[in-house]
Amino acid sequence: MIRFEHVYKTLGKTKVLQDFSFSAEKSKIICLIGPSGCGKTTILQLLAGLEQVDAGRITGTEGLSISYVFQEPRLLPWKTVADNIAFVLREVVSPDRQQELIRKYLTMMGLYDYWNNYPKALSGGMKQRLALCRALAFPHDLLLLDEPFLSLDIPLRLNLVRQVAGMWRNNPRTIVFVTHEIMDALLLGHRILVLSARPATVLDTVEIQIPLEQRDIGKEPLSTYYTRLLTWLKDESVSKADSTR
Amino acid sequence: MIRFEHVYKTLGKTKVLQDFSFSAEKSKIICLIGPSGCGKTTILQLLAGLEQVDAGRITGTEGLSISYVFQEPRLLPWKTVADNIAFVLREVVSPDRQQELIRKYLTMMGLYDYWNNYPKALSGGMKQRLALCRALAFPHDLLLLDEPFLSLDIPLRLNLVRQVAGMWRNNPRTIVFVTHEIMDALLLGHRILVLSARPATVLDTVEIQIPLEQRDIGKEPLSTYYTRLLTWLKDESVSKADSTR
Amino acid sequence: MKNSSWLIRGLLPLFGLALFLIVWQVVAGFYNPVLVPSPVETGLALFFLAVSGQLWEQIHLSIIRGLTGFGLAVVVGTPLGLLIGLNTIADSLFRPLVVVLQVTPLISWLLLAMIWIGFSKVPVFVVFVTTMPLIIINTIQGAKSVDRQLLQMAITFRVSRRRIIWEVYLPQVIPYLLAGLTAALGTTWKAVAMAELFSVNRGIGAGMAVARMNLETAALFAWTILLIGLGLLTDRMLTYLTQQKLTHWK
Amino acid sequence: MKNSSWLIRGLLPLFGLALFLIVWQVVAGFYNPVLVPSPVETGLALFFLAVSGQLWEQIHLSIIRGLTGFGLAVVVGTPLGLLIGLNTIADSLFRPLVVVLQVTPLISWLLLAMIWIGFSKVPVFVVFVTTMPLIIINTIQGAKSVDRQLLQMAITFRVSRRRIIWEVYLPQVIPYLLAGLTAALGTTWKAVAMAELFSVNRGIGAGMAVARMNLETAALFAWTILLIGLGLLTDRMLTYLTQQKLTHWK
Amino acid sequence: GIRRAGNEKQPAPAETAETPRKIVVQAPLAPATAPLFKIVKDGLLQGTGLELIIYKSVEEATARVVKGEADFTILPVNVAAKLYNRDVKISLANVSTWGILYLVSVDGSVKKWEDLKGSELYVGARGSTPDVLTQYLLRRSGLPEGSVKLTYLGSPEIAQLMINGLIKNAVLPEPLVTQVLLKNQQARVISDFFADWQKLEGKTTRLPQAGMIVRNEFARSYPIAVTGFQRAYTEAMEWTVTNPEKAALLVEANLQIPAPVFVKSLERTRLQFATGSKAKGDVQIYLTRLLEFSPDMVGGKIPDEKFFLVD
Ligand SMILES: Nc1ncnc2c1ncn2[C@@H]1O[C@H](COP(=O)(O)OP(=O)(O)OP(=O)(O)O)[C@@H](O)[C@H]1O
Ligand SMILES: Nc1ncnc2c1ncn2[C@@H]1O[C@H](COP(=O)(O)OP(=O)(O)OP(=O)(O)O)[C@@H](O)[C@H]1O
Ligand SMILES: [Mg+2]
Ligand SMILES: [Mg+2]
Repeated sequence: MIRFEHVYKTLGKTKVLQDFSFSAEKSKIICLIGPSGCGKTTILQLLAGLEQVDAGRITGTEGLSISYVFQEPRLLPWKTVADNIAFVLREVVSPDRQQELIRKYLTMMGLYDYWNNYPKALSGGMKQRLALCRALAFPHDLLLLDEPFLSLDIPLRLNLVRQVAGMWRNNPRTIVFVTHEIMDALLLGHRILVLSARPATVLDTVEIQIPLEQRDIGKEPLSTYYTRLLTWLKDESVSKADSTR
Repeated sequence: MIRFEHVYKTLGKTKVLQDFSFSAEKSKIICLIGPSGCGKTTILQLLAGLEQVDAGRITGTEGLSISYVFQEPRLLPWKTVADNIAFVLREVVSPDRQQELIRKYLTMMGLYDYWNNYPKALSGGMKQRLALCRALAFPHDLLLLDEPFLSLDIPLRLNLVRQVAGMWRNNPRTIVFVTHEIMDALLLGHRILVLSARPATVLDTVEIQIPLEQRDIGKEPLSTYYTRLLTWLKDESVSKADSTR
Repeated sequence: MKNSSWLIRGLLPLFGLALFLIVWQVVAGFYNPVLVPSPVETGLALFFLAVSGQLWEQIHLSIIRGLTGFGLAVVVGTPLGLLIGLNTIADSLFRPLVVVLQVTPLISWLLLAMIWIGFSKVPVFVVFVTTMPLIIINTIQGAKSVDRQLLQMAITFRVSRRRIIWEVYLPQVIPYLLAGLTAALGTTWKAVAMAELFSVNRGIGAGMAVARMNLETAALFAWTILLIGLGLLTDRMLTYLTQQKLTHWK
Repeated sequence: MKNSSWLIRGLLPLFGLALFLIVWQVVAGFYNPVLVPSPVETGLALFFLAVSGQLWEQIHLSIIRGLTGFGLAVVVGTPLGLLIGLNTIADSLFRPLVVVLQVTPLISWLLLAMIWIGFSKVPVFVVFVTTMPLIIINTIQGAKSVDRQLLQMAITFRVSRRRIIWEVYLPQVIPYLLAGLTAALGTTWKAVAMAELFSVNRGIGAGMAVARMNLETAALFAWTILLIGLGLLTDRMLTYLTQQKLTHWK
Repeated sequence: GIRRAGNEKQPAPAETAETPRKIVVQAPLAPATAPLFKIVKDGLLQGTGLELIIYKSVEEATARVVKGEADFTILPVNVAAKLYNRDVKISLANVSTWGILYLVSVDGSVKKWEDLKGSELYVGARGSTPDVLTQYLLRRSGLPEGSVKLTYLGSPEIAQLMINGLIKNAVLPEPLVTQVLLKNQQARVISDFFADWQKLEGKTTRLPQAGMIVRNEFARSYPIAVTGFQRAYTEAMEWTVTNPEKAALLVEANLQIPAPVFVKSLERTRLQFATGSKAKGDVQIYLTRLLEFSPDMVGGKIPDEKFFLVD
């Protein structure tokens, strides 16, 4: 169980989190949805230990091996596609297993042919996929995903969503997943948190009990959740449009 | 009228475009949809003159003032939010008008409060919005948009799509718009090109005659286009899944 | 946190200094003062230089000369480095020049400098000639490391070449330029002293020449310590200035 | 395209050289050869040095000394620079040391070097001491300019500190290190000559000292030209090597 | 054999025999070094080796002296006094060079010191013997400080400028004087420092400029070797003075000073051997004058009797 307890966080002069609390059950997928700039990335950075809370506390992340898809690809430009993955595996996995993992995930993401290319030769979506490869290949207890399916075409995205769901079923672990796509959230999330604009508060918590493999977007009961989420987001949109005009 | 005539383009050792042709009517919005890595960004770079064709030719871009939202925000980290916009306006617009434009677009994108911030203090979606501000504020004949609504929440995205449509109605100019969101394409495109995987070919050209202001996604006839596009993309997904396994 | 970092920044160098002085005193014990004067003797020599009034007059001159040469090198070297870094033709033409400047030893310069510019300006010339390559080389490397994506952006939006250089190239070259300036400023004082030693009557270098002639090693050390102090001072100032003005956006 | 760039890279420097030689010849016409020898006289002096067999012996020695000092400076300076760049405590402790190395003039070093390490190694020591600060300062600046996002990534994935330094810091420090190496390698030959001039009897610098004593300015110029040649050669080699090995991913 | 500076010196093994296995001598690139080549070539020190180190700068030489790494060293007399006054255990073994400094001018109107009034005079390193002697002679010629503008520069550079007519008046040592006279027809010797000195200090006094010092411990351990070396040096010096052409060949081979220049310059270089005690009177007068002028030049005081090696 990962908990944020009354967390305060200021970045520069911006008060990003004010008395912010939520909890994520162990080995479940939790989705964060909220307006741009509300503090989603900041929450992931806090979870990863890359930022420290100003007040309050975060529990349940101690000693976890963390894998992270950052909002930017963050690839090492001086390493080839395969070496970018090997870079994080070197110390945790045997050389044979490294090759196996790299092959497996590059194939899954359709990047196998680019094994020896440098990142500069990849398109935007391909860089994003490589960052996802790296995070999935790294053995982890907690997976942080910050809009991992950016710049991908719909079929590829759905395919990858399915792959991640499959991986979770084989080996359930905690995943915190930031997205702007309601569809992705509905397909992957056990619990969906709808966040307000900054300072972020939890507007709604949607628990979806349907097993991942049985979810189908077109059909009930998932479509009711869809409507529920959309209402929130529409409301948000109103308040937002007000504040920006 | 902008035309690609039998264009060939190789980047590094990758043959990206092979005998590729299409045309974009003057003062219309053309959308490019296609799988990740198929060459969409390359097409925009060719249009902007940042890359040269290997063979074939591109006509109709001579002397045009071009505005471009790149796939990455490409902000100057040493300039504040306002100065990043002023940077491109300095030589084309009077100082007063600069201030006016900056105020207008920052307000539109909800960034007015960040006037004096440096880009490092912006979230991913905010950087994306700033890049969009810059491109819209710059007076142009041809607007190139490479996934301009990345990392934005749905209501904000829809709001911005509406704003762009409004701007086009006030002052129609040619826009080439790359996206993975069928919805955005349907709401903004006069002509939608569906591209195949690399080497890119045009699989389908969808002409939508409905005026921008009358488009409504839920209803006929737009929903028929939706189905048509989805079929293509689903097909693609099959062929893609084959090639990547 | 802030407290302990203050302690570290303040006390550690002092501790290092104390250690150094002790080691020096011990080592000096083994040698005749003509070879290695002790810190005390050096301190005394420094004191005598100061009371005799020599100190201020000479230092004053050396500082002016050093800063003039350094300033010239910055003013000429930065644009030249940018030019070489940006333009292949300029690279072919000027690159050998940079190497020539860097490799030609003082003796060879002295001859030419005497003809061209007269003796009194030799120190300025020598500083110019020794520090400029450091600035140029760093600027070249900076210009070559500029982000192509940002350049493409500026070109697309038809920003003028002049403004691209000022507003896109320069900010990215600055960290390199800083390294160059730091290196050059350090070298400046050494070069001034060297040139004065060879060619003129006054200045720190001339003081060193006299001390050397008279086997007054303590005085020689005193002058050296003055140079080091000067170097540390300007280094600190440069660091301070740049942290305040140039890299605030990081 | 490729053709014309070859022309530029090949012909322009030649053209520049020709122009330079003409100007030199004209200028030399105004002066006594003792002051400014003409290119022809210098060439002759070079020729005599070559046939007398002196040339190879001296150059050989100077090269070995130069490269030894330079090599030592690289081996010691790069890790030290990284350390200072990464660690505040190391910064407080070693930064003054760097300034001391940079500012202390040759004369003061000579004294100490002669006592500590014996005369024959003075040139190596002087090269070491003059080039190391250039490498350190550039490495520091490089380490400070490292992309924090990539660092965060490596830390999150628990990559070991050693590998972060090798695989995240170093590749980003390399452009800075290159600038440092280029500057240092240029300075190397000058420093060797300087030190030899003061302290030992063989090597290019010693040849220059003799030429100076005997007022053989043509020979002095010949030695200078050899130094410049050496500098250009090593500069080219460094450029070539780095373009091949170090920055292929750009 | 001749050892080049820059080779490491092994500490001399403690020897109990009457004669050392070898003698280490330091010498500069100067005329007084010539006889040493003769000693080496002819093996004038029967049974004892001579290791000759050519030094490039006075620091280098004094460093070796202080560290006890050289038995004999040719040095300017005032530097020897400075070392002695700084408690370095050495004595003055002999004086060999008596005046190698000259006032040279290309200005036809300059005939004597007094004519320099109001003009610029170039002198080698500030604070060195040439500088102080020049100032002394100027003063004694009725030219107070400031009436002649002194400019300091390396002696070789001064020579080069003079040859090219870029400067008019200079104080130069041999063999640079010869070089200037050979290459610039207008250049003339205006004044010989040695002669001026005699005029001022008395006909019998001489101007002792450079000599050889010996390590006290060496002199105490091997008195016979010291005497032998002094004798050999005397002979070799006489040979050098009487056979300048032959000596020049040795010098050209070892110091790379062109032979014709050396031959010519020897005419104006007074090489003459005098043991330390024989030179005592001249040295004391010389050092006294320097002391009056600038105490730092001699280390603050006139050295006592023990400075002069007893024969
Ligand atoms: N500099 C380069 N060198 C070599 N190959 C490159 C280079 N840039 C792009 N490519 C290749 O060109 C192809 C097309 O790239 P492009 O960026 O145009 O794709 P895209 O359609 O924009 O993809 P995405 O939607 O992922 O951004 C890709 O397969 C990529 O690997
Ligand atoms: N380094 C910083 N200094 C100051 N303010 C910052 C900094 N980083 C982020 N912020 C501010 O913190 C707020 C939250 O940023 P965060 O990146 O967490 O947003 P987000 O929810 O991830 O947004 P997006 O969906 O656009 O990525 C933003 O308003 C941003 O302006
Ligand atoms: Mg974010
Ligand atoms: Mg793209």
